[in-house]
Amino acid sequence: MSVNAHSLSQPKQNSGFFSWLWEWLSTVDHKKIAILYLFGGGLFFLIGGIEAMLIRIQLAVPENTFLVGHNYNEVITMHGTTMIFLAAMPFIFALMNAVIPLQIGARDVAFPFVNALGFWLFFMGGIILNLSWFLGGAPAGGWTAYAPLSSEFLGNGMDFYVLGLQVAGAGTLMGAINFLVTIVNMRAPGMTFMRLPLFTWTVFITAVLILFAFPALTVGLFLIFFDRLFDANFFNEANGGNSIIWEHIFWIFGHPEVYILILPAFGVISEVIATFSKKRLFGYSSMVFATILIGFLAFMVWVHHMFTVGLGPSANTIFAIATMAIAVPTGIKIFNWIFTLWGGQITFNTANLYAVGFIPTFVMGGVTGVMLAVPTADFQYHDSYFVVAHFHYVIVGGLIFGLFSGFYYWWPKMFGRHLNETLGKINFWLFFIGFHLTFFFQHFLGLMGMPRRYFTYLKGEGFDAFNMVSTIGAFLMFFAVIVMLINIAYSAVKGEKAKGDAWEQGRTLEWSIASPPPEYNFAQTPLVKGIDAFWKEKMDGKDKMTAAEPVGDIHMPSSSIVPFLMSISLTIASLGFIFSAHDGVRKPALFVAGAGVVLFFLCMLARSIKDDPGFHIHKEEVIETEKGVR
Amino acid sequence: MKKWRLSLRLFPLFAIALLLSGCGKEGLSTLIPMGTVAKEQADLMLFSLLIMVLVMVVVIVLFTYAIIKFRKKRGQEDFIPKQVEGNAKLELLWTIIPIILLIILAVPTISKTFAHSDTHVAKGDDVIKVKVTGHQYWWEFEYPDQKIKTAQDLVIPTGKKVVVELTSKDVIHAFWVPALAGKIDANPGQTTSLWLDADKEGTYKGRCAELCGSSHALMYFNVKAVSPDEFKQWSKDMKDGPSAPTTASAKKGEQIFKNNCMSCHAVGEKGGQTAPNLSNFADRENIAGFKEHNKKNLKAWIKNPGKIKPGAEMPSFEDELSDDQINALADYLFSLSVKK
Amino acid sequence: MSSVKDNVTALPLHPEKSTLEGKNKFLGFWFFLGGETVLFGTLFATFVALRHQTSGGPAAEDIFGMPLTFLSTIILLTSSLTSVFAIMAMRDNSLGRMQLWFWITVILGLAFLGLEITEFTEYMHEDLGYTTSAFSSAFYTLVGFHGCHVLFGVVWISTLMIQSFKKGITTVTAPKYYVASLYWHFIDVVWVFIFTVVYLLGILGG
Amino acid sequence: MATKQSETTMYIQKQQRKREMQHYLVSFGLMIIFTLLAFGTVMIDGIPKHFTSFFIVTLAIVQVLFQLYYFMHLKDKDHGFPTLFIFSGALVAFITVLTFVSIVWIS
Ligand code: HEA
Ligand code: HEA
Ligand code: HEC
Ligand code: CUA
Ligand SMILES: [Cu+2]
Repeated sequence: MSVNAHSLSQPKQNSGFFSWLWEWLSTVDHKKIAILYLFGGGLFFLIGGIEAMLIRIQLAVPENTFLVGHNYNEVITMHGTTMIFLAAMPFIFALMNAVIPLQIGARDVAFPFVNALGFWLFFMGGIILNLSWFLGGAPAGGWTAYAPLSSEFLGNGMDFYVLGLQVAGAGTLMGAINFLVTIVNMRAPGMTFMRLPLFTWTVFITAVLILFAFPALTVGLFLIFFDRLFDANFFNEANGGNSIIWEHIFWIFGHPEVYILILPAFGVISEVIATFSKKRLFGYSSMVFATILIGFLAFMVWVHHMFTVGLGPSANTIFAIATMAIAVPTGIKIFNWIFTLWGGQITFNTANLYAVGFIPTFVMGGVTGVMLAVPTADFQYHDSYFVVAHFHYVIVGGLIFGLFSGFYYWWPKMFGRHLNETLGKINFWLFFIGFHLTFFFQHFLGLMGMPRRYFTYLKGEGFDAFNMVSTIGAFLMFFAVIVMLINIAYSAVKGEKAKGDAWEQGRTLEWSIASPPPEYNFAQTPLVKGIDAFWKEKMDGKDKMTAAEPVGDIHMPSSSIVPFLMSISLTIASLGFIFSAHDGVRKPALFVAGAGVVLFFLCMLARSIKDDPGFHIHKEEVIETEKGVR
Repeated sequence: MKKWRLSLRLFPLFAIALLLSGCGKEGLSTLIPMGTVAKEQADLMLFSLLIMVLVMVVVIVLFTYAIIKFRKKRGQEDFIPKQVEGNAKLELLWTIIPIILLIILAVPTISKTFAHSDTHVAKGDDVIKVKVTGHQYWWEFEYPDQKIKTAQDLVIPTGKKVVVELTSKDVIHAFWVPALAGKIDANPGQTTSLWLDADKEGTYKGRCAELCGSSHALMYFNVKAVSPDEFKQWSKDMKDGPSAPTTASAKKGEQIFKNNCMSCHAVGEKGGQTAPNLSNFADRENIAGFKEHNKKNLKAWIKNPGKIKPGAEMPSFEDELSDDQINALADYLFSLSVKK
Repeated sequence: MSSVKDNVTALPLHPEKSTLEGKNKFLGFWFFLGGETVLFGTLFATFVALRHQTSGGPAAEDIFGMPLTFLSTIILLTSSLTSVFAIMAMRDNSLGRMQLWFWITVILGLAFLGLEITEFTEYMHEDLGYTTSAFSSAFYTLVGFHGCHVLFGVVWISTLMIQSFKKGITTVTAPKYYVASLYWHFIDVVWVFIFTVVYLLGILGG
Repeated sequence: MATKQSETTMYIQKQQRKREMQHYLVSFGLMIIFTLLAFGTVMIDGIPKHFTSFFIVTLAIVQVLFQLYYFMHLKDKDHGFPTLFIFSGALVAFITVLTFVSIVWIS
């Protein structure tokens, strides 16, 4: 794929499958990690999507017996958990890894080793979670895992939930710290904060939210873990525990989580719309301000998920007002996008179709969010299909549209080949229409009294027609995703080769280098002179960035298998803990768990003792590589 | 408050739109409210919907105009649009207008939220208090003032304020009667409350709205609103208990019941408290909260409750009792009426 | 960036932040501490919510003793100072002095752990087991989390010190020493709240 | 020339270190005093509980600020981001604690 710069400085490994595998298992290159995240997340997205299809098949007709009771609960739990933690989050990390270092003019991320570790932890966390299907049943407490159902009443599946998320969450946290430091410390000369591309800004704030939200989840999961495995009493009312504690902890994490998801999508939309309108982003500074404000407010509103818990009208209204306030900065963004389009020269390719489709769809989900923020009205909406409709509008119609837009937009940069536009447009329209068919009518189902997480509804409750429509819509989405898979395969074989400035109107730094970028990204660190640095240079009649340094040797980190080994050891530890819940094998299982933990720390020690000197790509090699580019 | 009442006049428009798409079934839908709380909630829902439709219209009009007017036209490929940085006035405009809209929404939000949470009412004739306990997967209703215990069917008088106090014996459940009022959670070890009333006599569907296990979806109950007089009569009858069985089969059933079922179920005062009280079983609307109320379903239930409600706490009696015995049990249970 | 050997003689004023790698480590570690703040905040919150839920078991005022807590506190505070001295020595490029102060820090840390373990075993004998009540679970979890941090710090600093014999103080190792000392201070920060909120307020019965 | 410059810097550095040392010792002394005060107030009977609680929590916060600003050098330049992030974390933690003392127990 990328030009291989190893040849001189690193001993060449035997070619063949194993060296290929080794390369991917041990890579610390952010561009390769991006691809790993993309395919890892993609795998789980397909699994989560299949689970969604199972849900829709069960609900297509009343009193269906396709998936009943506990099995249905397993499927919705795994659908929600998989989609949020194992599909959406890694997709976001895929784009972060692929784009952020390039957008800020950096050769790498701050901690390449940690970056790889983050990926492998996420991936193994996902594996742990999904192993539950084969080892005694999946978690069935909903993705919110309310105690005491999750802590006392459900079986082994919940242990997979707890440990899978714990491992994946640790990976996410590391990734966030890595990108925070990268953005603060590794910007090219002249790339001030107020010149950062908006995607980088949104990722920065997302990483901040991760940093402060995930530790709460970590604690919450530990509490459930201790309740389940060591008979602690956090949620055990008989010994003085309190199940509402879990709800608070979960949502103190959970609400910021939904903005963690949507902010990068906002960033993608900002980039794509500006690029394909051939205009700079309207109101850049207010966009930045709005992003920060959303990030701040994200921590002040979580109780809107708990209006019906009975916290009393004072708490409810305070949090209601705070929730409504988020509509204001979000609105600023919406209108700024519309006015970026305004007066532009808009190209409608697939990337931009998704971006443009995002706007009305997300607003639709956003305004139902504001409706939900009215506490006494939420007493009616809560845990009904109205909520399901709301969050799929913001998540699928917002986040997934944004991510797909980003994939179509940056695919050429990541892989050096374009995706096919015709297939892309079929994909978009199928997905767009299917999406609205699936979820629009769910608003009415909710208002008509259909609660969520119901594995069935009765004949004569009047829910039949809308549910059927919804299922049909889901099938359209299913076909849309198949088309997308075909497109990816097609592109890999026959896709049009991409130029460095793949869309010919790229504005930011990533378009100033080859597609895919060489291992070292920038032969010379660019000098940034303003917002939309590359566009600026092009307007000045140049086709390359002004360099901030002469060509020289480039220092690179060496690859390492240790991150992979570390996540394997945590997987072993997790499985040990999970099986320690079975009476017969408690002792040996705990022993395995301990061994896993020890192994993990040994890996850490090894890493600490052996400094990574890295290696250099020599000047001549760089010049040679760059020649082939244009 | 007056202001938003005024704008309610515009609602026929939206009401029509909603009607076209179907409001759902009477007695089940939040859009056909039958009690004070549900009505005010529906008003508030529609009022907020109005604001949201306004926002949507503005966004969609601007958006559609922009993407049609400014799409790339043939022959202008080299055109480079003006690189506008922003516009302070416009940006201020779309900061302030949403704030105003939200303030308009916040006012009724606050007042109604407080009003609907106000369950601290003086004891009196006009207030009925019910203690509700959620169990996996059934509802227990206790009237502390009337000293009655029942299950699955909540009987209330029309026109009176009913204060519901909730708790749970196991996991978190939520009590929801869409046509009468919004929901509130039943938390183990803690008490929450809500109030509701019903304008009209009739049966309203209630359901559990918090994931509580395998049969969360089947944790239905009924709210039967009757006239105040009827309610008084009913509560007196309930205290007297069901009339004794008369037929031979039912008497036989009573015996079987005593031997097999009393450890969990109570009839009248006597019996276990871990399962629904069956004193007025024959007067119920449904079996197990949602199945049609007939002997066939009852027998199926006794034979294998888990088949009807996955994960139900009641054991299967398929192998314990013969068909004859189950027939007798059914006769007995169908004789359990407090109606005179 | 530059090769390791150049720095043997002259060490920059802030060796922990003189290279990009060092700066990254420094900043990344502070961010990590920001996250840890939330982690402990959540644990504290849980403890505070459950502090009266003794469920028939012993309550805080029944078992906590002042002298032990006071001793632990002084030990940990002092260790914070010694790790500051270690960093000063590091900046003076004085390997021996740095090692000395860090080893003292480690020993104080071990002493603290020893006290904590005796304390816990004592409570166990007074029927405050981990599963006794919501209060006991929350107490052991919060204080135990902190204890694990101390343990980790002790191991971490020890391995660094063992390595330091071979590697000395360079722009590569300095950030590691510095970051480890930050971690140690943070442990102390958390302890200040633990002794105040858990022990003193517990004894007060507030 | 080069030596002269490094000599002056050396001198400045030395002075700085001396000052720093003073800071450390003073902060440490204060921290010990705060600790003593906290334990003392709890030991003395007859002080209203509310006051004691408020007082010792305040002492803890002040002591931690010393720890952060002097021992962990937040007062030095180049500590903008660390300061911002630590206090953001503290804010989230504070809101969490506030919630858990106020609205976790329903009636
Ligand atoms: C990407 C994810 C995402 C996003 C961005 C949002 C955004 C918002 N959400 Fe949503 N939400 C979820 C994901 C998300 N949500 C999920 C997953 C759940 C369910 C979890 C579960 O229970 O499983 C949920 C549930 C949920 C609830 C709880 C419902 C319940 O369970 O009873 C509430 C209540 O207040 C709410 C509110 C909001 C609000 C006010 C916004 C706002 O941020 C929206 C702001 C945007 C706009 C308002 C549109 C643009 C603005 C304008 C055009 C300006 C003018 C507008 C006005 C004046 C109104 N959400
Ligand atoms: C990122 C988040 C995300 C995404 C993308 C989705 C996507 C979808 N969701 Fe999801 N959903 C949630 C997050 C998400 N959901 C959450 C958090 C819940 C709450 C869970 C809970 O209650 O705890 C939920 C709950 C939920 C429910 C409610 C269940 C209930 O309450 O009973 C429903 C019902 O319709 C539903 C449907 C769908 C559908 C049809 C899609 C579609 O958009 C999916 C489209 C994708 C596909 C159709 C994939 C196609 C797959 C292939 C093409 C495979 C090909 C295979 C090979 C080649 C191997 N979801
Ligand atoms: C172990 C306890 C237990 C025993 C023994 C038991 N039941 Fe039940 N029964 C329950 C529980 C719990 C429910 C509620 C189940 C649900 O709805 O989830 C129930 C529900 C019922 C219902 C439906 C109640 C309603 O209001 O609709 C009937 C009827 C019933 N049981 C009859 C019987 C008969 C007859 C027997 C004896 C042959 C019996 N039960 C024995 C626990 C028990
Ligand atoms: Cu009870 Cu759901
Ligand atoms: Cu939310």
